[in-house]
Amino acid sequence: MKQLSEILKEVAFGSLSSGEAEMVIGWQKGPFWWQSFPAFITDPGGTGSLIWDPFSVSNLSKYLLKEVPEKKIALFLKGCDALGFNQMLRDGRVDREKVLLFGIPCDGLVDPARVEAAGLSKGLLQVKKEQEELIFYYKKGQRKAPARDFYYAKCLSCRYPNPVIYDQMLGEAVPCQPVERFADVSKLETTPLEERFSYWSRHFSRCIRCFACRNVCPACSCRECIFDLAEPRWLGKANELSETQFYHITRAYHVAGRCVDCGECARICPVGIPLAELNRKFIKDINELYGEYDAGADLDKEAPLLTFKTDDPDVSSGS
Amino acid sequence: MRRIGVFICWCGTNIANTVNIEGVTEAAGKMPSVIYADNYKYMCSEIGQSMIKEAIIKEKLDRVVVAACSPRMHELTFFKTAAAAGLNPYLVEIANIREHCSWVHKDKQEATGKAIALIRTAVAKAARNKELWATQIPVECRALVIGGGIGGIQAALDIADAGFEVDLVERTPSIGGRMAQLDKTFPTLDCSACILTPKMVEVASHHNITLYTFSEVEKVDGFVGNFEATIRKKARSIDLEKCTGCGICWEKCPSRVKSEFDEALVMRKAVYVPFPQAVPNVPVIDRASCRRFTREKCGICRKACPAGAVNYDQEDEVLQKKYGAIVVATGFDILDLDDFGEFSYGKHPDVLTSLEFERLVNSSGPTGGRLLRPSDQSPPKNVVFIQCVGSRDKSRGKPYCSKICCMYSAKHAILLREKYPEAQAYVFYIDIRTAGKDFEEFHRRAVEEYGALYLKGSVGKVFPDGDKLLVKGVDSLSGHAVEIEADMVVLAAAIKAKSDAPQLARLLGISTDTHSFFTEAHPKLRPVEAHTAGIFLAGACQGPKDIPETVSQASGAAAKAIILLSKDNLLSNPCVSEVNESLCTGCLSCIKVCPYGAVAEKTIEEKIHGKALKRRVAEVNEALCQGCGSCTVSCRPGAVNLKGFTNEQIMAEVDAICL
Amino acid sequence: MKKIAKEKLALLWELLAHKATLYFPLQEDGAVNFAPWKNGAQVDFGVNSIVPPKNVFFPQAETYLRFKTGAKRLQLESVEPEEKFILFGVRPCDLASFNILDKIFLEEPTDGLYAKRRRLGTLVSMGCNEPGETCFCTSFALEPAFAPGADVMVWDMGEFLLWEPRSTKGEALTAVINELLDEAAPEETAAAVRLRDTTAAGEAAAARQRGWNTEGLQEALRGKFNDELWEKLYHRCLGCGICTYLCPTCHCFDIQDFSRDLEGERFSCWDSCMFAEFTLMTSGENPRPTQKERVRQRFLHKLLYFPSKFGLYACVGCGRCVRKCPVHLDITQVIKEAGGVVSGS
Amino acid sequence: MKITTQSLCGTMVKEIAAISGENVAKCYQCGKCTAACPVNMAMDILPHQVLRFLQLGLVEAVLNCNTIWICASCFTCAGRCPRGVDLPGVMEALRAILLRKRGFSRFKAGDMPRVLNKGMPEQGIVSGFRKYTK
Amino acid sequence: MPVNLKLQSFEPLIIAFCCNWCSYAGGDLAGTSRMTYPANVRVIRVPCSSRVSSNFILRAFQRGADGVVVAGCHPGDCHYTSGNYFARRRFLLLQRFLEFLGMEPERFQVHWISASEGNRFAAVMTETTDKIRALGPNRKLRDTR
Repeated sequence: MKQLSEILKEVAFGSLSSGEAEMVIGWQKGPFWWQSFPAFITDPGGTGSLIWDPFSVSNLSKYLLKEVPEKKIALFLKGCDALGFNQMLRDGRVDREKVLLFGIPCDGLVDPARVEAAGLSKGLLQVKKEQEELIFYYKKGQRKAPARDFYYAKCLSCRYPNPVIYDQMLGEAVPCQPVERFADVSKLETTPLEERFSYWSRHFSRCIRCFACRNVCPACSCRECIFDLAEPRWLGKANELSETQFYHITRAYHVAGRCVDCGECARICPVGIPLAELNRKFIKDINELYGEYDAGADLDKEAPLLTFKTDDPDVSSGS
Repeated sequence: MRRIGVFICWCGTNIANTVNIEGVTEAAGKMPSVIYADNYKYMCSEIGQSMIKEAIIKEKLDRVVVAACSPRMHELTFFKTAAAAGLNPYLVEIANIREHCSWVHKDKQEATGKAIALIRTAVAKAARNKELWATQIPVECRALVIGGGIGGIQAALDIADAGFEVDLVERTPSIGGRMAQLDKTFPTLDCSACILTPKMVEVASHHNITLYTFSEVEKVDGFVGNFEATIRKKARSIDLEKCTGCGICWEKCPSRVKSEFDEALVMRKAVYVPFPQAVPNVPVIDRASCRRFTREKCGICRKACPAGAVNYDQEDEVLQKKYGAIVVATGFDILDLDDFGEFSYGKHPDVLTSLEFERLVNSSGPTGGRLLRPSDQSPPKNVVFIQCVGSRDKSRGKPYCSKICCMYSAKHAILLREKYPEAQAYVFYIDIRTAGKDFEEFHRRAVEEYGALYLKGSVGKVFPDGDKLLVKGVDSLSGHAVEIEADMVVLAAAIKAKSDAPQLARLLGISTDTHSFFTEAHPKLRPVEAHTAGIFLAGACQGPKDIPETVSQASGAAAKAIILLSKDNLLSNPCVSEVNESLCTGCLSCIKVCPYGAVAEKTIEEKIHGKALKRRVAEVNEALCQGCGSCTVSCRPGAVNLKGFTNEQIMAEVDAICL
Repeated sequence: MKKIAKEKLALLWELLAHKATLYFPLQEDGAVNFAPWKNGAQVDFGVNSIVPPKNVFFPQAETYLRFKTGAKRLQLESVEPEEKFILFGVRPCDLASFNILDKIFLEEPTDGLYAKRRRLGTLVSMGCNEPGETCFCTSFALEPAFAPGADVMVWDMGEFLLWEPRSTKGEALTAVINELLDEAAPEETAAAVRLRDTTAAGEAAAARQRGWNTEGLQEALRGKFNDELWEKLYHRCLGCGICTYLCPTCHCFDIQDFSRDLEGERFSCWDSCMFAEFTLMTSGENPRPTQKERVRQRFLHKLLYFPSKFGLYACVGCGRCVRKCPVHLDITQVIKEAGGVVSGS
Repeated sequence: MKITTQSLCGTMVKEIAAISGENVAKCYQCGKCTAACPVNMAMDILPHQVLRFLQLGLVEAVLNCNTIWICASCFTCAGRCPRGVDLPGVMEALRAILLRKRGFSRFKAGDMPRVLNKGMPEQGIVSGFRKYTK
Repeated sequence: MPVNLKLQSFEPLIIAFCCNWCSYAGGDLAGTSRMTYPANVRVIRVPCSSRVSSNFILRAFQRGADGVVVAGCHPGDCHYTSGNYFARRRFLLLQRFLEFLGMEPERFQVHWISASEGNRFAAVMTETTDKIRALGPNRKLRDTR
C-alpha cells in the first residue's frame, strides 16, 4: 500500500501541475489512526499530504455534485466508488469530460470498530497494510494480524474490488473473493412476520433523522430531496415511528435499481441501523424477478424500474 | 380560505333511497372551506345546473364539488355548468356517491357515512385544484405519407383531394409497391396493373402531391400538428427533368444484377426502371452495381443518352419539411424461408414463393406471362400450393395468420387452370379462411369450377425427383398420407413486418408489437391511429392485410389526418404533466417511462452563487402528453407533477378519505 | 459517602424505576443510548451513549399545543410534562451540557416545558474511569470524573459503585434507596478522590498532546469570519446532521404542525444548522447558501458567538462528533487551525 | 397413396359424375351428411368420406364399401347439405356401376324365402330388388 | 369470547386507487349492475395505475388505512399502453419490501380489473375487506397521533 500511496501523490501532483485538473480529491490523515478523510487540493504543493491507507473509505465521487461543475477535477476511485460514479453519470449528475479518474484497486478497508473489538486499539498509533496483513504500531512495538479479519462487512462481500471506470489505473488489479451478500436478507426473510416487524421497528426507532445515509449515497443525487420539501411535506419532522418508516421505505425505494451496494449508508449510520439490508432486499428481488442487474456496472442494461417486459411476474394479489 | 360549494344530487331515488341527503348536506356544510351546501333531486337537470350557477355567482364560490353520479358520466356536464357561471371548469370536482356508493351499498347508515367521506375527499382535492386552460397548438396544414404502395397512394390521394398538400416519400425508384408486382387480384380477377396504374399516374399529376421517390425519411422531430421531417432524396444519377424514359440507357448498360421487382427471377441493368409502368418513368443508376461507380470505368449510358440526362455527379439532397400529420404505409416483407429446408426452396428452381409465382404469371414478368418452369421453361402440369409456410407457426415462423394466402392461392389455382386447362392444382391447407366479400365464392370456384384439389394437411417434404418434385403430404380428411409428383411447388410464405420497421418506429416515436408491426392506439376503437398523436397507420405495416382492407384503412387514416389538418389549432388536454425546473435533477427517468415521447431534455442556464451554469432538465411537450402520470412517479424529488392529479391533490385526498 | 454492591444493582434499578421513569444507558443492537429502563434491559456503563441525554430535557420532537378549528374561535390546549424521572449514568461532560442548554431555554423567554422537565428530573452522574480516545473535556475546563451539577455522583469502583448525594434532590433519592446502600469506608472514599485526580491528570496529559487549548480562542476567531480556513474545511462536509444531533449542546429547533381535518397539534423538533433548509426563507432566499457558511456557523456559534453572549463555550469535549462524523470534520482540529493557543510542551 | 392427374380424372370418376350428374368437388367436408344420416352406425365408410374418397379419385375403395348398400336413400343428407350435393344420387351412381357394369348383385332370388318369412311387405321386396340387383 | 366480539366489531378502512379507464369504470359497472360490496372500500380516482406513487400508499397507511388496493387495467390493456407494466414492477417490489419489513402482504394488494369486470370489482373489494377484517386493525405503518 505504501507504494500505491506514493503513486497517488505523483499522479495528483502531475495532474495539478500540468493543468489537467484544477482540483484533486483524495484522502488525508488526521491525528487518530482511523482518521482518513476526503481532501481537496488545488495547489500542486499540497499533494504531498495525500495518503492511501486502510481507512481511506470515504467515497469521493459524491463530492462531484457539490463542487462547481465547471472545474476539471481529478479523483481517486475505489471499486465501490467507481460504481457510484457510474450511477451518477447515468443520472446525468456528472460530466465525464470534466473529471479525471484514477482507479485504485482495493481488496478491503479496515473497520475501526473491529480493531477496537479485538482489543487492539489502546495506545494504537498507526495501522499499515502489508500484503495480506495489518501491522499495528504502538509506542512500544507492533503487532500483526490477518487484514481480512478487520475489514468492513461491506468489503467482505465486495464484488467489484477493481474500478469499472477510470482514466488511469493505479496499481495491480486485486482478486475478488466476495462472501454471499444476501445472507442477512435471506435470513430475515425466513423469520416470522412479527419478529421481522419488531426487528425493524427497534432499528428504526433509534433513527435520529440525521440524513447521513442519504447524503453519503451516490444514488441520492437529487438537487432537492423530497424529504426536505416543505410543500408538499411528504415527511413530517415528528419523532414518530411511522414517519421514520416512511423515510426508510422511501429512501430505499428511491434507490431501488440504482443502489450500487457500496454499503456507505450502513457504514456511516451513527446509530447502527442495518440500512444495507434494505437496499439489498430490493437488489435481491430485482435480480430474482427481472434478471441480474448491477447498478453502476451494467451500463448496457436499462434500469429495472424504468423498463418492463410484457411477461414480467404479476403482482400477487396478497392472497 | 377557499369558498367551496357542495351540491348533492338525489338522482331521484337512486341516491336518496340509500343516502341520507339531509345528513350529508349538513355534514358537507361543516367541512373545511365549505361555505355553501345544498341538494337537489336532479343536479344534472336544467334546474339543478342553474342552482349551481346561481350559487357560484351569489356566494362567490371559487371551487365546486358535485356529489352525484360517476365523473365518467356527468363531469363534462358540470364543467360546462361552471364555465357558464364564469368558473374555470377544472375547479369542479365530482364525488361519485351513486355508482361507488348508493348503488353498491344497502345499509343507509353505512352509505351515508361513505358518501360524507367521498365528499370530504372531493372537497379536499377541490381546495387544491387550480385553474387549467387548454392550450392552443397551431397546425401545419401539410401531410407526410411514408410509403408509396397502394396504402400510401390512397392516403395521399384522399388527403390531397381534401385540399391539403401531401408529400409522398417512397424508398424505391417507383411508387406502386407490392400491388404493382401482382398479376390479378382476388376475388374479381381484376388486372392489378390496370387498376393501380391510373392511381399512380394520378399521384404523379396531382397538384397537391409532391412525390419523393428513391427517398427516405431520416429524422422526425416535433409533435402533432408540428412535425419536422428530414427527407433524403438519394442521387438518382439521372436528371428527372431531362429524361424522356426512352430506354436507350438500360438497353446499352453492360452491368446485370438481379431484379428486385421480379423477385430475382431475372436480371436487370445497373441503370433501370423497376417495371415498365413505373412512376416516375425515369431510370435510376444503382451505384452499387454500376461499373462507373464500382470500377470508375464505363460511361456508356451517358454517351448513349440522347437527352443528356445522365449525371454521375448528382448528390443526395437533404430536405427539411414541416407537417401536421404523418401517415405511415410502409408495407410488408415476405418471411425468409431458410428455416424451412423441407420444401427445397432455394435448392430447386421450381420451388417458388407465391410472389415469385405471381411474377411468373404476370404479363410484364420475366416470362411475359407464360407460366413456365424456371428450370426448363416448360409448362407445368401439376402444381402444388402449400399454405401456411411460416404462418401460424410458433416455432419456426410467425404465430399469426398471414390472412391473404388462402385467397391468393385460390387465385393462383384459377390462373393456372386458365393458362393450362389440363393442369392440376393441389392445395395443402390447414384451414381455409375466406372472410371477405365474395371470398368464399371465389374459393369455391377454384375448387368446383377449376378443379383444384384441396387437401387438408401439411406437406412433410418436397423431394426433387428427376425433373419432377415429389411432394409428400397428408390428407387428414381421408386419413391418407399422399404423394404427388409435381412440376412446380408454390409456397405461401408468411407475411412479416419490414425488417427496418423498429428503426422507423423509433424515428417516429411510435410503438411496434412483438412482430414489429406498428401498434394501433386501440385495437378496436382507434385502429388507424398510432399511439403518438398525429401519426396514422395504413396497410400491412400494421398487420397482414389485403388490398381492399389496406385501401379502406388508408382512407380511414387519411380521414383522421384530414380532421387534424382542417383545424387551425389543436386544443390540448390541460391535465398534462409539468416540470418544476428548480427541483428537476435531470436524471431523465421520466423520458424512459413516457409512452408518448412527450418528455424531452433541455438545457437551461441559471445562476448559482453568482455563476451562470448550464444544466439539463426535463421538459414536457403538452401536445404529446396524454396525462397518464407515469413520469410523476418515476420522479424521485417530485419535480414532475400531473396537472389535475397533482401530488398535493392526491395527498389531500388520501388524508381526507382516511378520516 | 455511600456505596452499593454491584450485585444489588438489579434491585436498585427496580426500586428507582418504581419511583420514577428511569433513563439509563441501555445497549441495543450494539448501540448504547439513554432509554427508559424496563425489566431485562441491558445496562451498559462501559461507553458513553451515542445520542446524548439532552433529549430527556429537549426531546427530538415534542408536542406543546393542541388545536381545533371549525368552531367560531380557534380552540387551544397546551400540553405539559408531568412525569418525574431519574437520569442515571450521565457523564460529567453531558451533565455540563445541561448548563449550556439552560442558558438558552431558561433565560427569558423561558421554555416552560424544558424548565418543568429540569425540575422533574433527578440527575445521577457517573464519573469516567478512563477518558475515551476522542474525549477532550479538560480542554473545556471540565473534569472527567466529577460533575459539579449532579444531584448524585457515582463512581464505578469495580466491585461496587460509590454513591455521593450532592443536592437536596440527591438526598431525597438517597433516602428512598437507603436500604440498598452501605456506608463507604474512608479508604474507598479516598479511592474516588484518587480516581478523580488520575483521570483528570490523564486527560490533561492527553490535552497537552493534542497541542491546543482555548486560551485566546475567541480573540483568534473574531477576525476569522472571512478566513480561508472555512473554504478549506467545508468541502468534505456531507451536510448531514450527525454532529448537531449527537452534540449534547446543540439546541436548534423547528416548529411544525400536524393536523387531521379540523384538529391538530404543534410541536417543536430538532433542527440542524448543517441542513440547507435550516435558513431557507419562504422567499427562496437562503442567507447561508452553501455548506461553507453552515460549517462556519456551527463552529463559530460554539466557539465564539455562544461564549461571547453567555460566557461559556458551547462544547463540552464529549468527542461524539469527532468519532461519528463520517468525514472526520474534527472540531479539535478546527480549533487548532483557527488559532487555539498551542499549549506548553 | 399417390395422387396423379390420371387418378383424379379417371374414367370411373367421370362416369360417376355422368350417372349422378353431381360434381363431388362441391363438397367441402363439413360432415353434415354423416351427422344427419339415420343409419351411419352401420356404415364402414361415412357418407362424407365417400365424397372425400371420390374427390381424391379413390373409386375402388368406395365401390368396395358397405355404405352404398346401407344407404336407404332417405335424402336427409341431400336435404341438409349446405353445398347442395346430391349424395343419394352419388350413392345410386355407385350402386349402378356395380350392378349394371360389373354384374354385381347384392340380393339374389334365393334369398327371397328368408325375407318373406319375416313378413316383409311386398312393396319393400320390390324396392329391394330394384336397389340390390339388376 | 370477548376477544372475538372485539374482532367482529372491527370494520377496516380500505383505500382503493383505481385507474380511470378500467378499474374505476369497473367500479361504475358494479354500481350500474347493482352489485354490492362492503362500504369499507373508498375509491380515489387516478388516471393510471402508474400515477400511484408509493408515497400515497404509505400515506394512506399512516393516516389510518387498514388496507390499500391499487387497481388498474389488465397488463396489455393499459389505456396509456404501458403504464400498468411499470406499475406492476413498482408495486411487486414494494409489496415484497413491505412484507420484508413485517407488514402483512394482504394489506397492500394490486388487482387488474377491466371496465367490463363489474363483478370482479365487487368480488375483489369484498374479498379484500373480509381478509383485512380478519387481520384486524393495522398498526404497523400508522401514525399514532
